Amino acid sequence: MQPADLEAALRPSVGAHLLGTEPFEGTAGRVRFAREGALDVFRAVKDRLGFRHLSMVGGIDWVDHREVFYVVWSDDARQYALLSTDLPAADPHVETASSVWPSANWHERETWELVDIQFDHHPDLRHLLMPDGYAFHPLLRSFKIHEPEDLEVKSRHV
Amino acid sequence: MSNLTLFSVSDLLVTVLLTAIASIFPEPIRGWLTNPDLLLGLACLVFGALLLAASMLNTILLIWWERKLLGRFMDRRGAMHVGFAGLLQNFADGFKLFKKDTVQPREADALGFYAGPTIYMVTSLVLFGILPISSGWNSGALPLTLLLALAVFSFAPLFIFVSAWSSNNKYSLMGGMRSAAQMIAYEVPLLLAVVAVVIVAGSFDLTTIVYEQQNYWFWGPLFLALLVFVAGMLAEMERIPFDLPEAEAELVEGWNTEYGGMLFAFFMLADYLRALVGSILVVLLFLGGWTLPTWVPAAFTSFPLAGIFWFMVKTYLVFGLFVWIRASLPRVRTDQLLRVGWNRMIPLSLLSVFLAAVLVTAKCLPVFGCVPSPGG
Amino acid sequence: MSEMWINMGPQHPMTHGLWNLRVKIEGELILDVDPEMGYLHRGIEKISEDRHYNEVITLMDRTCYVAGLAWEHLYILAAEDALHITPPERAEYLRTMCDEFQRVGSHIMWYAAFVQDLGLMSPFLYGMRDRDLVLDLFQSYTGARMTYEYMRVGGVRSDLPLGFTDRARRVLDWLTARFVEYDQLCLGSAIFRKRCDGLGVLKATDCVEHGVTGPMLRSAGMKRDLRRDRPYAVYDQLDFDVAVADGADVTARYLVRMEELRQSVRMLRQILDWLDRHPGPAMAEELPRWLGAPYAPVGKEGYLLKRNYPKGVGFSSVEEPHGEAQAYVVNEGTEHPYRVKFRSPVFANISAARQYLVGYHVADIPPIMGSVDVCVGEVDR
Amino acid sequence: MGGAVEAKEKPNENPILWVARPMATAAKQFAKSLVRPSTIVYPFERLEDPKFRGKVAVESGRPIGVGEVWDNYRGVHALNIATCISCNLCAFSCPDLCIDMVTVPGGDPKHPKKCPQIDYGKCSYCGFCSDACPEGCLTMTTRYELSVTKRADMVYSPERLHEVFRSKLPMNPIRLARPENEDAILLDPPLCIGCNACARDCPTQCITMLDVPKPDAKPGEKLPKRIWKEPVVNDSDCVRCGTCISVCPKECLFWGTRK
Repeated sequence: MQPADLEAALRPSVGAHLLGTEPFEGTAGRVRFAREGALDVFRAVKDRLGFRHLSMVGGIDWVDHREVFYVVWSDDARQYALLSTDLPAADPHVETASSVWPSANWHERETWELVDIQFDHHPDLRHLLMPDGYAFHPLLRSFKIHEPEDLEVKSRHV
Repeated sequence: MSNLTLFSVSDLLVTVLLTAIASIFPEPIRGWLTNPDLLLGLACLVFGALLLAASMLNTILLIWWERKLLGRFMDRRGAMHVGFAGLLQNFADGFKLFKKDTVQPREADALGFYAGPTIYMVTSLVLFGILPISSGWNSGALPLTLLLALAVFSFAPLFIFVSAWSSNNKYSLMGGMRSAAQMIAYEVPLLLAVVAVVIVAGSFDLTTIVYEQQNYWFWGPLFLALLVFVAGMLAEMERIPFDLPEAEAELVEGWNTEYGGMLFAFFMLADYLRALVGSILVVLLFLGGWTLPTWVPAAFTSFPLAGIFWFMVKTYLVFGLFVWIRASLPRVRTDQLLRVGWNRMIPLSLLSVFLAAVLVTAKCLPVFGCVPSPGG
Repeated sequence: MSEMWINMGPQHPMTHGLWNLRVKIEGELILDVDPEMGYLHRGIEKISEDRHYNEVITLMDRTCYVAGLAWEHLYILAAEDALHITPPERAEYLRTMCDEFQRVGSHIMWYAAFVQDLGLMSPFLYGMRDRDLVLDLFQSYTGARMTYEYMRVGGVRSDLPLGFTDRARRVLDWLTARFVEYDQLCLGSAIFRKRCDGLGVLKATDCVEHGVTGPMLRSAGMKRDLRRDRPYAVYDQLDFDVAVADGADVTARYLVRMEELRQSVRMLRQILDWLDRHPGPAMAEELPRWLGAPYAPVGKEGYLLKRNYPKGVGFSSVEEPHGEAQAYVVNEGTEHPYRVKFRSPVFANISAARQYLVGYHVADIPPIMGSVDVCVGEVDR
Repeated sequence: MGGAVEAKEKPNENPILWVARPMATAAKQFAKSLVRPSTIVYPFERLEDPKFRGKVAVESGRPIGVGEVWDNYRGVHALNIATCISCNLCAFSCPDLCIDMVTVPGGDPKHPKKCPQIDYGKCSYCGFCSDACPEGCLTMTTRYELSVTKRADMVYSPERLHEVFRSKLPMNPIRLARPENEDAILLDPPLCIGCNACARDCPTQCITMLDVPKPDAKPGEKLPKRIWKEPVVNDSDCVRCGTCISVCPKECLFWGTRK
């Protein structure tokens, strides 16, 4: 499957929300879409293109905006495909994929708590790796790791 | 030999000692000290102390035996550093447990929490006083020792359940529930298997049962009963594959999750005491007790304490079988265990009772190459 | 007993690591489960953003402590993709060998932990004993038993020592004989079969829905194995079969893993033969020059920025012993990766816990979770 | 490439005999380990002892141990203070920041000799430091016993590391090969102020300050008053430690390809 195939299959059902496809090494291609059409894209990718298996959801903080990427796999084509959408940093909302692929549930929980991306209509948006009530989003670029020297524990033995 | 029993030994000991002490004192005191009632009471105490020491030593030796055997089954060595071949390792472990704090959970019921392990331990120790280890071990005056032993043996689930419930822990409670269910389920086939033995031996007295086996051991004619009895014993002793009440992987430690220190040591010791009693019962009921087959040369049976020696050898071998089972089988699930208990074990044990009755009424016992003793 | 929640973990013999399985039970029946993760979260993805490309490798060994080399391979593939580097063929073979030895080690470790959950102590020790031989092999060529730090961007750290392939073959012979014993102890035991048959069933469609991969998916009859479907390294040059079973239960997972062990041994023999016949460099000769001194101070700007190094995004996916792992590495032209994202197969497998646990008994949790092969290090990262 | 194989149990592994087969297997193992269990009684028996290895291999039939390449093990470091050039590369390469460069006697007062001090409380034994060491003076040995009673004892000073070196333990021979065409230190001449800091601190003394023709001064630009000198790097001696780059006050040195 080539990026052009992805485009041809998605364009009719997604329309203007499909921002384009580009080649991506090792996969069928990367589909860029606008977040308004997220659900249409997910449904089309799953049902029309046969990418039934959602492997990974991840977020990237590009400081001025944020990106969510989805990795999906098709057993028929034996190929991966990447879907990605850009979100404004001020309002990082996107529709959840867990209604289409149930496996997105935990991946989106993780992405929400680490990269601060809100998934609308997510069934269970709780903290996963961080303790409940943790106020920070560690994978944002603004989150700095302490230098180890600052964290040095003074032992009573020394 | 046969008139020298453990009780007569302790009686003799007390009499000699007290007489020696009394000889120092003037008459009225000497009279009080040599009072036969006092002598008898003290003799009972010494008898109990000797029994306690013997049972404890044997239990600890049994744990060592299991550790070494299990070690070899698992391609390792077992305890080997404390004492010769690790013989003292268990004393070291016991001492460590003794030193530890006993932590009582906040909402636990103190009475049940402490009484549970204590009574469990005590009932297990009482068992040891009942069982004849050799012809001269105890007075053997009771006609229903077998029934008494099994009755005391079946006290345990109640007190396990008491201690489990009072420790206020969900895992303990589940373990206690399982323990009670399992022990009750296996009590019945166990008793029925014993009934088969009683039918053949014609007595509830363990000493008599052993003497009945002087010419032929019961494991041959009563093989089915032996199988049921061993399976039931495994369940009663809560050993793999029937150790669900303390199934580590799912219930942490089952009913003794909340116990530590000496209370845990009580449970542990009592478990092994019961394992020892279980092995002893197998030997007594099916493997001829302290007797050896008649074709064994007399040199093997005539040395001093030969009865006790052969009895212990058999007991440890039977326990070795339990260890072998533990080393090679996974544990079963609760419902499977209960289903096997009620649906398989009870019919099998009934069948064994029936077979025993047939054997006795049809006088088939000589088929197994043995001649019934005149008393049977 | 009425309904109640019990916490299985984070300190519980079933968990094999730090995580908590909250179970809602009625009597012994499971009504609902809710896995709680995060007890072992070390922020590996965040720490990686402050490390050189090669230094991230030290973190990969700590990601999954029973499959360190597989994770190294995963990361290296993505990093080389992002940095536009091609390793020499011998390095690819060495990495594949690492992967397969790691699979053998991991599956044996799985076997040991799994049977121990069932109360079988001796096979646990047999498993640990036999895995030790694999660790000995790792030690002889990587220098460590668990934290290997063997692969580097552009190749591997060192070539094999003398006599390695012969010893490896002896170990494989020994292990092949042991696999028979494993089967006798488990499949040959009626109690084991009673405990495991028809337990924790997860059908292939549910597996795909919930992202479950690896031996769990193949035990449901689905022939998906990235080594065959999307070959990486040199898997397309090896002759092997994909192990599948159709029970979708715990026994089927056991069968699949045992068959994978045999297939791994088969592959390893081919790889060892190839390595014997084809000496060569184990490190790329045309390495970008900055990798020669990757640790020295570089001044205010990044090394790569100063050299106008091309940016790139790397994506890799490998069939790890637990399932399909993926890495996504963004290279923004500095000597640190801009973003590293890992997909752990166990993460997805645990997230579907409700699907294969509800309706069974409390006593079934250890064998079912054992058959999932949980490695918390890679779930929490 | 093969197809798929159905994983099925072999007929002889069916539980027809109920529990007899696993018990037989366990008994077989029992008989085997009566001769010699696979356990290695660690403090008394050691895998690195080749005589013992042979004994175990014969008795238990296992292809045990790592054979003659035990030396590859990455254990405690050994430091040869005499050949250490204080280049700092080990400290730079350490992902755990467990290496500090501390002063050791032997240097001249102006440029004290600094050698690595390793905190084994943090060390992860990754071997990056010994890979980076250009002189081969910091290597890893097979020593793996480090238990101490105080946390301070986990810190190995250069002298202690040198003791390890002198104990003649087998040294890890594995070293990551350095690429032939490494980057070299280049100079951005207009920025250089000729301060001599790089040449002073260069651990291998491969930088010499040479007189160069005075560059064309732009009108109004203030020039240093001393004689104009510029660093010249001898690439064959350079170990690429980057010390010169880090001490350069004007950031006029950088990595690049020598034309």
